[in-house]
Amino acid sequence: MMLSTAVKNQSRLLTRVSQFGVLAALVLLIIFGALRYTGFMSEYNFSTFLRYNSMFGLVSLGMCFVILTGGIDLSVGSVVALASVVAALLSPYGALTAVLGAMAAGALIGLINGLIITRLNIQPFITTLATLLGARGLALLLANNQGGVGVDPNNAAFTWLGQGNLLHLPVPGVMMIVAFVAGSVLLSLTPFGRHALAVGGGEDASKLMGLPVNRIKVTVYVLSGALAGLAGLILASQLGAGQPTEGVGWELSAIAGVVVGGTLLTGGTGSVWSTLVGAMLLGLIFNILNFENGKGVISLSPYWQSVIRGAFLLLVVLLQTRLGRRSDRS
Amino acid sequence: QTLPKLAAKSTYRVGFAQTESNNPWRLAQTKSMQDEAKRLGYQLVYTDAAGSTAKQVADVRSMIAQKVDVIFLSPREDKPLAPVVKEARNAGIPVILLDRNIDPALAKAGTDYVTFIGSDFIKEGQRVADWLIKNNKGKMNIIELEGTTGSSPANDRKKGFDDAIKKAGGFKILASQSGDFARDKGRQVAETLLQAHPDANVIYAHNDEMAIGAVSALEAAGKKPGVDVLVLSIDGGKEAVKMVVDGKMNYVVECNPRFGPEAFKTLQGYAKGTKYPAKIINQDRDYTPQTAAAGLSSAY
Amino acid sequence: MTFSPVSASPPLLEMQGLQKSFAGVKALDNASLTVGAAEVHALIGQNGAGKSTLIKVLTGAYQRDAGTVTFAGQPVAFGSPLAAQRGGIATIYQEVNLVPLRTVAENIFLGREPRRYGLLQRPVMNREAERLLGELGLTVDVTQPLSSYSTAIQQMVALARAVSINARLVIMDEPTSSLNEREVETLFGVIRGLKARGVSVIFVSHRLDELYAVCDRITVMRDGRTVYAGDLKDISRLELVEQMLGRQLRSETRQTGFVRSGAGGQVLLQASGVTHGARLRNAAVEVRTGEVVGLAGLLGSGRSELARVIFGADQPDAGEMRLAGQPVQLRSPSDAIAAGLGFCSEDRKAEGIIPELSVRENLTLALLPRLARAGVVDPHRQAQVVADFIARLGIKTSGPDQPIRELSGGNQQKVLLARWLAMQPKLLILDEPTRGIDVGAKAEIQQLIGQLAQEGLGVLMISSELEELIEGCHQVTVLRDGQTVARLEGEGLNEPQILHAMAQGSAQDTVHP
Amino acid sequence: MSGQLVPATSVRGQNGWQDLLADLKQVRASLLILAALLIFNALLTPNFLSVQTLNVNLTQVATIIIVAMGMTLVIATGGVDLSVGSLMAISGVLAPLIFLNAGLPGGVGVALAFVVPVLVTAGFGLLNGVFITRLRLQPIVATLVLYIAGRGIAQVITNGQLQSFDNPAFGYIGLGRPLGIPFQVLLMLVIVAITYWLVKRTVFGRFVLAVGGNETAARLAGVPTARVKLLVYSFSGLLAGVAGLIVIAINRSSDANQVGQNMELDAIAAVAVGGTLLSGGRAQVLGTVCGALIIQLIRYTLLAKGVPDAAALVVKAAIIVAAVALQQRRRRE
Ligand SMILES: Nc1ncnc2c1ncn2[C@@H]1O[C@H](COP(=O)(O)OP(=O)(O)OP(=O)(O)O)[C@@H](O)[C@H]1O
Ligand SMILES: Nc1ncnc2c1ncn2[C@@H]1O[C@H](COP(=O)(O)OP(=O)(O)OP(=O)(O)O)[C@@H](O)[C@H]1O
Ligand SMILES: [Mg+2]
Ligand SMILES: [Mg+2]
Repeated sequence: MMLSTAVKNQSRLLTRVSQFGVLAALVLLIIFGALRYTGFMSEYNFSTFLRYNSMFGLVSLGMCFVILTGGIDLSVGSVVALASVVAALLSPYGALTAVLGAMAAGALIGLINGLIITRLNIQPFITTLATLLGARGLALLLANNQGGVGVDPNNAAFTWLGQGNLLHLPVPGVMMIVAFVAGSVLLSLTPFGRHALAVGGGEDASKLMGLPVNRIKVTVYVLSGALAGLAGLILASQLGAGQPTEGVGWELSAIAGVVVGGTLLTGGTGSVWSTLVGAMLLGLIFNILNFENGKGVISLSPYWQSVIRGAFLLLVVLLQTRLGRRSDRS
Repeated sequence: QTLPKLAAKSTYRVGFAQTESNNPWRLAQTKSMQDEAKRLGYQLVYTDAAGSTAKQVADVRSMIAQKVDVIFLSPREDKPLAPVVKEARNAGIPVILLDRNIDPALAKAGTDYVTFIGSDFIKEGQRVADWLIKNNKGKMNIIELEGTTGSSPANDRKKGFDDAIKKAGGFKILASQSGDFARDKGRQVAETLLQAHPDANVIYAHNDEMAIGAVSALEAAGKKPGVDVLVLSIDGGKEAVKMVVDGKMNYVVECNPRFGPEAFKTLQGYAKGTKYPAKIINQDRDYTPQTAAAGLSSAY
Repeated sequence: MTFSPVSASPPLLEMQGLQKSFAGVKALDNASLTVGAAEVHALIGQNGAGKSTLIKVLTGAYQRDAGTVTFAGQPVAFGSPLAAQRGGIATIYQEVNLVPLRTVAENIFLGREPRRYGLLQRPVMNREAERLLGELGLTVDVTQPLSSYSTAIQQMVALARAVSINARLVIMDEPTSSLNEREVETLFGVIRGLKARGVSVIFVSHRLDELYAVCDRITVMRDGRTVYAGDLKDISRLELVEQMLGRQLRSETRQTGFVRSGAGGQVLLQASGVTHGARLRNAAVEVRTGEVVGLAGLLGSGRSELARVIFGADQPDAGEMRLAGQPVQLRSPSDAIAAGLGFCSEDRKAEGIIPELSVRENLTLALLPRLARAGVVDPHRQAQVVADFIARLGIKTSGPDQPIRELSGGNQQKVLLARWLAMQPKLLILDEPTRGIDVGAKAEIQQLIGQLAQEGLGVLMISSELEELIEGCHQVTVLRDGQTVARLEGEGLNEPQILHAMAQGSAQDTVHP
Repeated sequence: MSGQLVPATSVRGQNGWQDLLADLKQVRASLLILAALLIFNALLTPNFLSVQTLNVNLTQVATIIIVAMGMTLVIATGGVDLSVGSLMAISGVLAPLIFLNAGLPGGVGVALAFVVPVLVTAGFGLLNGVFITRLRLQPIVATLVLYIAGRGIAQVITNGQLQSFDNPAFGYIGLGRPLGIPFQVLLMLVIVAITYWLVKRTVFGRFVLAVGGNETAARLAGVPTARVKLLVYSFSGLLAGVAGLIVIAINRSSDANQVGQNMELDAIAAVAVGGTLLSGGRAQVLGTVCGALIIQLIRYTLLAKGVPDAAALVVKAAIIVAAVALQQRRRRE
């Protein structure tokens, strides 16, 4: 009845392979870019890439936790916008205030999500669909219907958060990496992470086994909101303005990133690191398409770009599930 | 720091960072740029930010990384693009702004970028208001169809119109709601507002698309567009100008998207060392029932 | 009604006058339960009597409508299973309630993981899990997901979890329904050990033998009420069953109700050399019309897998199958159904019922295409079939419109049986058809199977109860490690022979040509 | 065994009207909200009680309801279809290409313009189904692919250009008024009736619910689960195609960038507000109709009352949550 050791090792290996499949795809794409495009491997492009994609990384991380518990958070894009406005409005009162304010605004929407889901028993998809609208409305209200809310230009610390460098790395990139390290510790080394996975794997069972299911769920939505808030802060700092209309469709990018990372939307399994890889992979495809266009060999209209992005998503997800399934079987 | 020089060459690799391509106006602008580049034999490196300022920043940066010769930028917003404009200058790439400007407090023409070519959105709103004031038939009740909430043309066209109207006095804006610059949404909003405010006799739309939607809405409600209710719009595309000719619309201010020739002429001039003012304002026409027929063939 | 008081020492648990209704259905109606210290207490009753509900009310999974609960001398009202667990009550719920995607070790320690500085101590946890399972006679890789193991192993994991919680009361709601006899013995050992440590146990089971083997006292429930409580040694099986059913019986109902008739007619199903992954290697089985063939084997011996392959639910890697002499390839269950097969799977919850749908829709699900003309269902015929089977099988339901999830486990099983009987199949495959079904219903179902066979139906029945196999089958095929190792019939069909084949009989010397 | 029959009177599901009433009872929470909105508007919104208001609202909601019918079935199987908006754009782009094609005689062109785009989107729906059943992608991911790529395809076909036209024969689907009733409203009613009938009366309808309720069990009971899903997603694609035709007919123009924008959110919200759980196994067709009407009326009310867009979003969010919460409270009772 026990699996033989050889079989066991083989299955472990295959699980690894499936996890590293996306990583391999990422590395291959980078090599492809490096060989094909001049300026692709420049430090400038690297830091540009990180500055922009760190926001997607952070949102995907939050989304990953939510999806692990079997939920979904469609509100993140609007939360990014809301938090960026809050950060801009608070920027005259110091960088720290702005950071805390942005994250608190995100966490607050997350809390509302969590409470509606657990107390009113409304499904996450619908709840966060509603807050997607609501948070956008709030962002526009706070921004007084203007397209951008100017940041205090004299607050250098605030500007540094989005535009500065730390140890030659863009600060947003550093924030993202720190967040992912913390997220990884949280998921695999703390009981909370295990409990979140358990809730995703079987909510009723978790309840009967005595886990505080509601508290866990509320926590992951708060976490997702706070991380989206952090992304909003980066956005405001980087663009020098709060952006109430930004973030449209980010939730779908985040979901795609998580899925490409091999996490099941049904919850119960998943990995923080492959989410990072998944999110970066999707970002890279944009970068590569820009460079390809610049090369001028084949000039793609933006319309073709979305067709290609759709096809690419399909391809990666397929590869991912194929590899994953093969490892399951043995 | 000063503007980088541009060597005079027979061909250039030119970046064009478009904001979005979800409306006919933008499409016409892009096409004009592409056509002109092709005519001159230049290579156009084209990006589309799909309505996201953050993506547009990343797009411009990728152009910088690719070391294009010049960047044409249609900034989605006035503040966020300022840092990348400076980054381009520092990387030795001159930037020419199209159709929307950058906050002068953050970046200056002549030092940070070459110049701005475009129209004045506030002025456009004002021109519509001026026509209405001039053609005032007494007791004008206005429905305003706004553009996408938060976008700068929507805000400016509203500001220009509303301020002028308020100053003139005797006009009433019954309702002002967003129709998202889109025909279908504009139609639906107009249908609803006309139903709630049957006494409306003017519809001012921030662009042609919504105005055309409003004409459909008026017809569906059994009213005669252009007669029972005046329809005013901005942009001046062929379809709208045709409606002025047909009497379904009454006044359209042009906001010409054909930037190509002017933009590339400026590029070549800059390479030759010509000095440009901070703003090159397009000479936009307008179409009244009297002038529309004549202008129809040249409308974009 | 008053019941004989417990021994001198104060009771550990006392539940009085409990009420609980679901959407107007009274699940508990003045139920009571008293459990003494260091006592193994049996809780029995027919399907739907309210046993599981009583337990869930106690542990806070449901909130009671009325009644008092005293535990260890204190009045309590646990707000959640966690509170009950903290209060000293460990529970194995009826449907295995673990998290399949998490590892075995995590399932055992979920909610009380060993930690240091707030961080998980995974090695400690895994070691502890291995030790706990070892004590139950089980060596498995505890770092694998629970879902990679059989129901029986999952049941043992649940047991390990319950035992390892330092509880004063351990509740086991039908823990034995998916265990074989050896494992049941292990379980009894555990229960006795708990008792020796002064822990009380509430034990729910439909198997009377088991009750008499380990329990001290007994509480009988009927229709949400407690109808009897007392020492087990004071009550005979006959009286017990009478209490459960609420009526006088002439003699003790026989454990099985099979009517065995003469051997069957032509060969109906012939499967040979069936191979599927590592679980089935060269399995063979043959069923004739009018014959009940039993499929015996230890847990994980491949019985369910063989059934699934025959039914087309899984595709075999190799093997031949003939129906009425014709070679067939069944690519899907619908193929199998079209060929006249029916299959009642062992996992009712995951593979049987459609919880949200009504009894009516569940019962006629497979039959629907036949009840329809041009794709449109004939409601009259449908209603007729449903009414007919509710009456025939004595399904306890408030009406055909009741969602099946509201039925008790046993009644759900009856609906599923009816789903297949309504199809009038040629061959019916039943995987543990009487698991978790009360004595009365069990005998009825067994009788029904016997009768159907007499009318010409071929039946392939998987069961872990030897008695059921011996009394009810014309022939028993024994599987071991995915291989057919014996085919027993007539004189050869007896307990020692089956056990011998299950445990060690070699393929070479016992398989019949 | 004595096959005793229960007297026929206790057997439900005989009388269609009783059935309908029972269904309406199930969605009475949505009906109540709808009634409240109507009363509120009747009292406080000027000119609300008029035929034209009814026309405006029904024509505006028709496309949402049509798409939401497909969405109801998709959600009943436990899935979701994010691609509907993009599919609307595809059908909207194809139709004018066909009837504006000079090579086709007028009548044929218009006839084909009704049929071909709808078949194409049904085909794309089928493709969604294939992704889900054959490639075993989760519905959100599978339909996300066409959500992204579908609009791109529509834009590529026209190179993003808007197509304007004036074709009364084709325009009938959006502008025709037989007996004074807008044609698209009649079409919507027919589609609602068909969907309702599918769910209530046909084997297919039961199979849809069975697949959503417990797919493994359904498969073991002989339900052709893959085929059921393929059909459901094709149906959803087909209806999205129809909705796309209506939108372009009303506007006398087709804009690949705009047709069907955010339709998936409106349709899903309508289904949820109508009381269908997103986890599958249920389908409240009439509830979805109510849900769509509620959302439409909210939009109308907020616009008519001049509530600014930003505030309107917040109000809309709150009402969706409240409606779904009410709906679920009812169910639990
Ligand atoms: N969640 C629920 N909703 C509605 N009715 C329920 C629910 N749970 C139980 N019931 C009803 O309560 C009654 C008692 O069910 P319970 O599960 O306690 O029976 P049981 O004695 O454990 O039966 P079995 O031996 O079949 O497991 C049954 O009639 C059942 O239909
Ligand atoms: N070698 C194995 N490794 C992991 N899991 C196994 C192995 N063998 C069997 N199993 C698990 O045990 C389950 C039961 O096996 P199977 O159905 O073939 O035997 P069975 O005799 O019917 O056992 P049961 O009494 O549990 O139904 C399988 O579905 C599978 O999940
Ligand atoms: Mg029970
Ligand atoms: Mg089995």
